[in-house]
Amino acid sequence: MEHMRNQKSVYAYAALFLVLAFAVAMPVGLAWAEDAPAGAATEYRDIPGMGSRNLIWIVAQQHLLLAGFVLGVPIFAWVCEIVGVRTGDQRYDKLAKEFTKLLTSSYATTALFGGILLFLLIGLYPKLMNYLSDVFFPSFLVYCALFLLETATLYLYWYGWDAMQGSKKGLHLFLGFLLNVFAFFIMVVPNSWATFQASPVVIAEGSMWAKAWTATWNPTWWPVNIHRLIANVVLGGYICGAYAGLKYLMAQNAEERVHYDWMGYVGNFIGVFGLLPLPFAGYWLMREIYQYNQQMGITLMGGFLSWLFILQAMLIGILFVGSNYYFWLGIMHRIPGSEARYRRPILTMLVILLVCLGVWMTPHSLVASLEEARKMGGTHHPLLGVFGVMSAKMTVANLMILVTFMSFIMYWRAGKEETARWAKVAKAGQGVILGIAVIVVVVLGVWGYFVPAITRINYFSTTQVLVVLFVLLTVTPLTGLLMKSARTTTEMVWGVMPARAGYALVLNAVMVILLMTLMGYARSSSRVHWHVYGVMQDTSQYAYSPALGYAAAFMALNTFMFCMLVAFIFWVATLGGEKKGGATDTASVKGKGATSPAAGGAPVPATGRQ
Amino acid sequence: MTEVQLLQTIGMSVVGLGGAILLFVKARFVRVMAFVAIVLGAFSLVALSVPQMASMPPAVEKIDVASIKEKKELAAIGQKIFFGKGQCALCHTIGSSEGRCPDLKGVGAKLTREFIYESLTQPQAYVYKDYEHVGQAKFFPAKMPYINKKPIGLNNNEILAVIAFLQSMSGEEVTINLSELAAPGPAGSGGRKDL
Amino acid sequence: MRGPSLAVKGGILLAVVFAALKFVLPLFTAPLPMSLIWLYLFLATIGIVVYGTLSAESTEALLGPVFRFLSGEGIGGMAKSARLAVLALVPLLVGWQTYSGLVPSSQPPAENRTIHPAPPGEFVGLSNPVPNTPENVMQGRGFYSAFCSPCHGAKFNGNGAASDGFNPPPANFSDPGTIAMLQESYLFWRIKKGGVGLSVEGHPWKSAMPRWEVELSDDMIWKIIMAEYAGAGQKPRTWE
Amino acid sequence: MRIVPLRNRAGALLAVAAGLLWVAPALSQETVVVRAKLIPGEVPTDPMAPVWNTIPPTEFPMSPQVHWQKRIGSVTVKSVKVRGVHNNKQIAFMLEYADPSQDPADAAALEFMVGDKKAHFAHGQPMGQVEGGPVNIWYWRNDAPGAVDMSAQGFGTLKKQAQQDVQAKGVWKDEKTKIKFKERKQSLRKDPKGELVKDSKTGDPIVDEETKVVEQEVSGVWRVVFTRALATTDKEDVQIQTGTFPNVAFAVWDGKKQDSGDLKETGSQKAISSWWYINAEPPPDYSIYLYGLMAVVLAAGVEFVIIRKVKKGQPA
Repeated sequence: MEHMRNQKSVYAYAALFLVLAFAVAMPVGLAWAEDAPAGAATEYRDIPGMGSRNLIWIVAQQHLLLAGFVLGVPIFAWVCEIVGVRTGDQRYDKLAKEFTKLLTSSYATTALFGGILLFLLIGLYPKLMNYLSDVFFPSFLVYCALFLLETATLYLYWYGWDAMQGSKKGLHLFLGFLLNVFAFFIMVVPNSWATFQASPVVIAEGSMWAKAWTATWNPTWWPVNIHRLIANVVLGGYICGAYAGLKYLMAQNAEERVHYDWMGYVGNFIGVFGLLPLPFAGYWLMREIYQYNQQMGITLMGGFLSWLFILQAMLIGILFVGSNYYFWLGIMHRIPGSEARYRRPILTMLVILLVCLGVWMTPHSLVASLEEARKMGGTHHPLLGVFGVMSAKMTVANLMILVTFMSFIMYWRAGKEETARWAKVAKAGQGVILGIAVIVVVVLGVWGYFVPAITRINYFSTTQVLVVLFVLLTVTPLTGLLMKSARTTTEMVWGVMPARAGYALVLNAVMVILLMTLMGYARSSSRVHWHVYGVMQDTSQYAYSPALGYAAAFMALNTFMFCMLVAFIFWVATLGGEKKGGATDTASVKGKGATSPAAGGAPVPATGRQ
Repeated sequence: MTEVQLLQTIGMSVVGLGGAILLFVKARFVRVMAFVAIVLGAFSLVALSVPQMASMPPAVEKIDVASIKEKKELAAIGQKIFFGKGQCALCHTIGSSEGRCPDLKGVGAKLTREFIYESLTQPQAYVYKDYEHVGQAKFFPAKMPYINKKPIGLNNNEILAVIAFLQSMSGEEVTINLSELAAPGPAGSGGRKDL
Repeated sequence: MRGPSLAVKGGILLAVVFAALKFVLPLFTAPLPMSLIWLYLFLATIGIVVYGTLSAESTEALLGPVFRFLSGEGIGGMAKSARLAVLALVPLLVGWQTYSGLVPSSQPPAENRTIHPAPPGEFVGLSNPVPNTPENVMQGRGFYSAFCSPCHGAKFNGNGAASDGFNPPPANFSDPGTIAMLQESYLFWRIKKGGVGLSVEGHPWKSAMPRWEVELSDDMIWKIIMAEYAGAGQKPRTWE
Repeated sequence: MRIVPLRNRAGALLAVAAGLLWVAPALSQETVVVRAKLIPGEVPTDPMAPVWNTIPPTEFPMSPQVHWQKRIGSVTVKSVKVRGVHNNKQIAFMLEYADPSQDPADAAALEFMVGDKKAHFAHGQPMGQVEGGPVNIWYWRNDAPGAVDMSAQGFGTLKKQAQQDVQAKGVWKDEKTKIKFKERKQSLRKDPKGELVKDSKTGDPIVDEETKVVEQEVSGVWRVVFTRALATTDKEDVQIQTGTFPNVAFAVWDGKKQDSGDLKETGSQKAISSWWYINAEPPPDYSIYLYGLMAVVLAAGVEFVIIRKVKKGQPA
């Protein structure tokens, strides 16, 4: 059954995309026919009307978003599977399988977009592609090999799921591990091409492998690898959350509601989990860029892209607020009688979040009419100008991470009562750690104004990050230990969330996708008029970088297209499987679905029952 | 109507359409998509309300050897080549230990122009064995390329300009005479438009 | 019901935030631009909505009064005519908003000058070849007072005697947001090439900064840079 | 219903806030635009025409020219007040500034960008990284009748245009006026014993600076009127469209003869401003009211639908 359904769906969208690919290729073919100047090698080809760059923009963005999803999902699908094995809770195994189903169905589309992108690049930017092939040819081969391995592993992993239950589960887990290893390298290899464009190193004479190897090890390669790896988990988590949110909103019965409520919760949890360290990775990347080339750093942070980071702050801020909102809704609705107890702490956290967000979003140079600027004596406000610099931004970002983390801990603990004798001491200890962390972060933030930039960057900001990481890494296991012996006082009720929870999940996913499109534009525009920064100039008519408003319209379009695409893929994946598909993987749910028998608040390992 | 106004109109229409769907349509999926459209429309409108600025490529510069009248100008051209086409600054720094390769501060005073010329065109002919990288060793496998060959391929004039820049950066007298510069050939070897 | 409903509290909060930012803050410092006030009001609104819709009860407390007002349920007497007045006013306000959006503006288009645009590549990697000795700094101070202080001020605060008519105003070096954020090579570029050396995003057409390369030697410029950092009590940005 | 009075109180607060919002724009005085009012009939060429007194002036600060060589350290004129009117064909600007003496070499000028390309305010001198455009300069000098219509693109390229389109007239009146400007006093800081205070780190004496706005009474005011057609046939001229915001800059010379025999301000030694804006008031456009009306209808419709939904008990 499963097999049949999947084949059918593969045919369905293969056909659709063939049509689509043809439609895209047609005008390209026309353009090829149009300009082939005699003699000199063609440097660029254009697509009349739409513009070659715009087309590349759309296709590359779709490919990247799909790829991010496809590379992010196996990580937590595999983790879910392990959790399922460790705890013996079948729900996690089913969930992992449902994640993998989403993965399998988007895999082919990702590859398809990759193929279209490649053809378009070769066709539209022959000069650049020639150069890159010269440098990177061996890594193209490696990439192809990795792709074959990944595909084979994925098919084994997916189709072997049911066959490899029981004694062969170990083998299946190993397949999942391999899948992730290959996926990681599939991301790492193309990253070297893109990062080489942004931060090239000099290429000396040498063997083809030596050249590729030299170019691969460019200064921003690893920062981007790490940043993307985490971001992919975030993207995957939130998209799965949004999928669950949508399914929850469209659920026909209580069983579906219970299942998708829970799945939405797990998706949001995975997203937040990845979101917490993400700003650190971004900060590291930014620092490497600044160090590699001050000019590029200034273009990004102080130059023509500086406004982009205010938009980024807005999107991240909404994402933080949205994620917390979902946690809080969970506490209020899934744990009966919790309202009176949690209202006040939630209000405090909300106020801190919004104040931090206000500081983060206050730009260094303000949008002001000329008259306002004349009254202020320039575009810098004498008082609020202090919020505009990195020291303030780093501080509030760290505080927002801490607040979100506390939200998560609060959710984890909700409805439970610690029984361990040392619980009081542990809780006091956690409070002290958190209090000290907040004080350290704020003090360093304020002090950062009075020290040279390099001291701030190398010591203060790093210390802030380490302090926050320390909190994350001490409080989490401590709470885990506490919860192990905790008694559940109030069972969580699944499937009773209001509709706005589903919308919140969708909103979070949209924010993440928008963020990725925004930063894609940032990375591309920071190269300004270079194909390969400082080495190969873009001499086409599209050498300019468009203004933010125009770019934002494109980002919105890309995001919408991606949402529709994903919705379509997921819909195809469930075609004919409505009755047998994931929605009914709630065999363990008994009764009318009002109460869940399984895991309470704790997402990983489900304890606290009995 | 300017482009910004057009995009604003589109953004507002999308938000309006989304609002109308939320008001009149009951199908959940359509409602969620309308919600997404409203969010995206609002995002575009915000992005359109901040300062709009495109980044244009700089005006194309042409370098004409015949027009150089002072050694100072030659050094200025060398500076552009050093940080641009010559790609020297991808590895070398001037007065900072952050680079991946030898720092070139004061190199114009330490080395003769002939030695610098040889280092650029025959990079492996004489390698300083006693060169020690300051600070932590970094793993960026690269060796000095032939500057007069592909892919960088500076011509003789350009190499002389770089040497002039290195000398003037070290506070030295520029020993390149303007008469040494080859007259630009018919193919315009003196300067390239993508410099 | 305990106290005023959430909807009322929210309205009061917004009004207070607005009044504080618009009218109270200017008593102590420069007035805020409207863009920033809208931003903070927007954040406050998010806060009210998030807090107000956490649970079923709070949602009722937030939206209930609004819905009751809209539907006119249980509203009579004076309140009834007030409701009708508000309902009639809202479309008129929208109309007025549209009108004022379309009416030819008396405000010039907003300018968005990037204070620190990216320098051209050939200036990025330079470092100061002049040793930082007291004598050199002293010399630099001499050059500074001769060439720079008329605009940037004897106290390095951008408050020179000739500064009043210039827009943008001369940079204030004692502000930690200016030269302290930049490397010496950046200042070298700005002094050497002046206002006309700026790129598009620097909105160059107004900067009165002279192109000092026509008058001063590189050596003098590097000394002036050292004097500016020393005089303003700042340190250049470094990566070491 | 105990909450009713509370709601009213909040309503009152909101009303006050809204009321204040209306007042706020009226409080702003500093501006960056010369608004040329649309008037019926001929534009005045006489600086003393009564219509000028009905137009609110916009005041711009002036600085000594320091941007290029032959600088000047301080100037007589600290600010100019500018007014503008137009009648859809002709436009007139009046510069008004305090100058205690009437001298033959007293002069004033307006500068505009020409065409779509931006130009640097210093005679449209070329930029390093960007291509700029030319400028159009309207120049008036006391000892020469009328005005000179000039163009420039870079220093040393200033030239009189073949086609002269600008008229100007200046009148000096011995009337009293108040000018405001910033005055700075610098003094070495001293401790109570009267000894110099030195910086603990550098050992330099510490300088204190006091900046205050002083008001001074000056007798003698120049009023100079420039007139020109909004549009001309000359490609080197600025073309002024109503409703747009072209840039403008000002320059003023105090041509007083000093004891040494030199003029106080001449050539590049002058008082200047950087770019500001002019705006010729556009003729009224009635279609805007139609759009406003459409918005009202649309909003009322949406409101109606929402209320109906709420009444039915299914809030959107």
